[in-house]
Amino acid sequence: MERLELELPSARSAAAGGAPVVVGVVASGNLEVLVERGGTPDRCRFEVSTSVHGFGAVWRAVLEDFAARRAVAGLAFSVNDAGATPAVVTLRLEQAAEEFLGAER
Amino acid sequence: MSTERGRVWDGARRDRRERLERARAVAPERWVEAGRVTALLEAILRPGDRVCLEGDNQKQADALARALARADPARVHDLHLLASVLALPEHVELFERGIARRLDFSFSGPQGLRLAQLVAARRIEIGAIHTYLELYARYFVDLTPRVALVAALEADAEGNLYTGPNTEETPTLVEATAFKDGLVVAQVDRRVERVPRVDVPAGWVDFLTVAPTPSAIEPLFTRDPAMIGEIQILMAMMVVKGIYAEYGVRSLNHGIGFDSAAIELVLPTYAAELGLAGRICEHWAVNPHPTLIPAVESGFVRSVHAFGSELGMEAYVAARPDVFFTGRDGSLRSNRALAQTAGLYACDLFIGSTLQIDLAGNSSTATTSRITGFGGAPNMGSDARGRRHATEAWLRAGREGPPGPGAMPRGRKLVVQLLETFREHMEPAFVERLDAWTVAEKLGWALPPVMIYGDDVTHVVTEEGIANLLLCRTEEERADAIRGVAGYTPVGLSRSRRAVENLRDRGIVRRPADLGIDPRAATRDLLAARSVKDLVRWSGGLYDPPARFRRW
Amino acid sequence: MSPPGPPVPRRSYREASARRRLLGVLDPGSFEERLGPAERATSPHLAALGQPVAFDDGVAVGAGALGGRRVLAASQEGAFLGGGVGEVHGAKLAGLLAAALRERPEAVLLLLDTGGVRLQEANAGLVAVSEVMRGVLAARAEGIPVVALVGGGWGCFGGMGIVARCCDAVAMSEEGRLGLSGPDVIEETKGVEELDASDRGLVWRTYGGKHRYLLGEADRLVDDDLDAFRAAAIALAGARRPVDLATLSREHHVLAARLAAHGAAADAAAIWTALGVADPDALALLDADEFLRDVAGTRREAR
Amino acid sequence: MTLPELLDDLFPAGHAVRREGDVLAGTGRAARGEVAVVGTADGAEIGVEAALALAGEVLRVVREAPGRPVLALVDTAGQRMSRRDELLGLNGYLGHLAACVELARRAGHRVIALVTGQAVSAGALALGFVADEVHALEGARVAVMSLPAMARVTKIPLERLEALSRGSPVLAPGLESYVRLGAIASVWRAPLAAALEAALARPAGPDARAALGAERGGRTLAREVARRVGGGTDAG
Repeated sequence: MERLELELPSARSAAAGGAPVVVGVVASGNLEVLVERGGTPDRCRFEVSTSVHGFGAVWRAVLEDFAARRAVAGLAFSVNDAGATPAVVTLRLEQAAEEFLGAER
Repeated sequence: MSTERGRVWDGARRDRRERLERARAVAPERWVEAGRVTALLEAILRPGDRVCLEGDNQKQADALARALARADPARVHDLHLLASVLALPEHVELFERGIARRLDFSFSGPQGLRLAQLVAARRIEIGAIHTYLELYARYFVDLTPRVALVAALEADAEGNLYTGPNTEETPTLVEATAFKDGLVVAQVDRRVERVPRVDVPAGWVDFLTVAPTPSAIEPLFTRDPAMIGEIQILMAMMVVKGIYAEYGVRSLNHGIGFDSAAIELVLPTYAAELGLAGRICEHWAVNPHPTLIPAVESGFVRSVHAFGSELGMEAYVAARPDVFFTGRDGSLRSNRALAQTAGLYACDLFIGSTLQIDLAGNSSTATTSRITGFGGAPNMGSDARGRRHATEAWLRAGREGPPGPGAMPRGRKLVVQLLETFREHMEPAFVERLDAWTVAEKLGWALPPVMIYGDDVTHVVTEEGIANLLLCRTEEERADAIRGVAGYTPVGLSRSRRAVENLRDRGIVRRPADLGIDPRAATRDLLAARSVKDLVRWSGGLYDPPARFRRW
Repeated sequence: MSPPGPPVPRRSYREASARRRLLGVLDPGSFEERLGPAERATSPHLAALGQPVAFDDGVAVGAGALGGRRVLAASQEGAFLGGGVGEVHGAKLAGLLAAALRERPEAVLLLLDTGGVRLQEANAGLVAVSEVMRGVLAARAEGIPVVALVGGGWGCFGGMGIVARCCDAVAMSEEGRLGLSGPDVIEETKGVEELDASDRGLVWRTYGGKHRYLLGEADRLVDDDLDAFRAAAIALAGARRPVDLATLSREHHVLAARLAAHGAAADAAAIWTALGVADPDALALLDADEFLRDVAGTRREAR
Repeated sequence: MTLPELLDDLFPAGHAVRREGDVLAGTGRAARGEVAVVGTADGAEIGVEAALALAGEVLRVVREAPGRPVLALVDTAGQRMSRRDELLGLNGYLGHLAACVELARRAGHRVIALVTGQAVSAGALALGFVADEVHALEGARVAVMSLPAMARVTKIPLERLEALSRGSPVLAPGLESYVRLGAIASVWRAPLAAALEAALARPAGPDARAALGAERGGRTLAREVARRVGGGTDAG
């Protein structure tokens, strides 16, 4: 397993509080994303654990784009990955953010 | 009669008579017992002969292939084998045993690995790897077979052949051989009193044999909807909204794969919601894909002409003669040569997947370890320069493309490459240099094996969006547009954000959001059928899937 | 035989994740998870093997309401390592059943989707399955109905296949499969002649919901639909299968009769025919309602 | 140890255990009275017939000999793997067997299991591992499957599994692992009659295996996880 931890700037997320949310499953070519409160008011935190080695730069690029696109500061994303493609990673992150922030409204 | 000023004008005919004479000792009748077929082939073949061994996508002259592979290499050797699809181990055995030496073919599929090994060991000389239409064409020009070994479903006592739903290329092969004084040997599954329809007349066939086991047919064009993922559905939505609706694509061909199956399955849902029924996807050159059933049933599909059939679709096709081409007996009439022609000349769009694509849009399925060949995609995935009839889609594509000499108005075929940026195991699909170059260098070929040439490709669709290459005016723009949809592959990551934003403004790169598509809406709920059983239900119980696709 | 035209749009139970299944079966908004993913009770044994872990170790457990009744519930994620029972996963199930004895809910729901023991931590898994088995039997014996739902992609096999049959009631979809030794295991161990695992028709005729229902191994057959499973769970939550001599003697008699009647049957179709099903081949494509209408009367003999 | 030797050791005062196929049934005379004996021998593969016969024996004891303790002798190579057994619902037959054992327990019968040979996978579950207490003879072989088979199924290299199983009772097949996991309460040594007497003398309690596994360091998480899910103070 390869581990990756990142803190990235992002716009402030909509609301505070909220129960943790998990989206996706750990299955070949898929991943699970756990969203909780965490990080600082202007940054979001990512913890990735992946079964595929050597793609740190790709993860960083995917997460940077996500953090820049969505207002997710103050959130922590934990990922268990079993070889998902960037497309699937992006989709799960979006779904997770939506579910977490949507659930707060 | 035969000579004029000493020159022989009917050498092939005389040769044919000699061969038939030799055969008489082995096979006094047209019908030959299975156990005597090898002896027959030894009698009618001469070393170095060009022999066409029928091997289609579905149907294989497998009994004849086995019989030939058992021939005595001292009598039968150095044959020049012609075959569309090299699928059977026996095909490769012919070369391993020295029975055949040279090969002209189109597609090798499961034997790709052994083929590559034989080429490396110099046990096989490859003339060329063709596209289907190209190979058929050469049968009538410089590769006319001396002997054709073909497969049919049934024959009557006289020798009339019935090919059933998988006619595929039998008429083409027999035509090329029989009318140039060649010999035609046919294997059939059954000898019957009366064939339901005559696909090849008895007069064009010399010998017949009943195959010990029916010719095996694989369900190659069946895709289980259960295996379609969200990303494929997202891409399907983009294709429907950003290309089919945009251009008004009425006639088309779909390559086989889960990507295109996803498109077929969102027609009755997503496309219908967009009000596209009756406006897109009416006429198809395509095999009867089971995943097409919901689109047929919901009124999208008006006609289908097929290269070959598909296992389990027999009763469904027979019950929908207004849609499918069928014989009087009710079974599908397929014809690969004609369906390929239809796909090339009469379809506005081809869409298919690939393994690798470069920054010029050239795509290839070649890898360094196997020789797989082409099949039919290049014929349909190329602009038909001989086309003259106009349709809305064709004209619009032509208008978008760069102007030709003298600004002459002209249409273009839409050729769409549909692929995820990464394949399995995080293999990038976008590359600076195709593996095809390495293959060509290694094997000393003049041409890298390219499936679809970049200058024929009009759109590249990935989960990142659509790149419209028609609108690009320079090589750099094309490369930037392709990088723009190449995602997080090394090729994609090296893009200039500004260049891509610029292309987005011009509509050359379109993201899902630009098309009004929310990726989170791409769920399996959009599939008109989520399982094979759903397909059976759509068909009213007419579709009869093979056991391996059932969960009941 | 099948209804013409498009299939009725449904929320597939089989395609839903373990958590979605639970949320779909229980009353909306009622599920309170225990030891949820944020607690990160993951498997150290998988980590030691360098394999990906899941934050909930592949099973969600907790309390909720079902048709207004208070229940405890668990849902296995078949997509994560085949729903395999490891140390943590198994302890969550065993702990839930132990809690049932203390909390006395009106029922316990087990949404099973599992190949059985997780081989990466096989010994702990086997022991945990036996603890779950004892827990189920204890709850059942104490009058707390335990209901198993089987309709996930993995089905329910291995020791958990026995657990399912220790429950008060089982609801299945045709797509769900229930058995002990799965088709792949049998093919791998005994050879393809014994069971061709790639023959999916054979596999589903042997293990699938319709056969299990006709055999009397499943109490309800439902369509692959979340609402249908919810309705079945509500209906079965009051079902009692007491652990007493009269009940078990009767069941013993039924099982003995089954062996006597069908012990020599070559395949499922032969059993169905013997049970009085007129056209076994036609059963496959019927949806649950049609199927139940068609076989009404035949199954009583099976029980 | 042969079966007659084993029975002589367990019941020096006498026994009457008959064997039909692989299934054992009968009685033995212990110091405190008659003990019912059920079980399998010679690493039997348990199919529908054996499962039904075992359940029938347990039911008979409950019906005819109220309160009589039950000794389950476990020697099974696992469930019988066949299309026929699955077709007939072997899991249902074994579920029935387990329910019969539960019935015996509820009806006041002590149920002690003794692994005499092999205890493999699901074969061991429905009779042995649902007993009040599970013990084993020295040399008993307890496992889910062999490491090479495990390597094939999980696609984890055998060397890796072997290396990891060395320190890990969770992974390594064998009696010692199951003792540490708390699944096997103890290993019985001669005189077996004394061990049996001691077991029969202990009062039946709730399933204590998770606690035992934690004490012995074989299962470091199970008890705590179960406690956190159950909200109680123990997993029992």
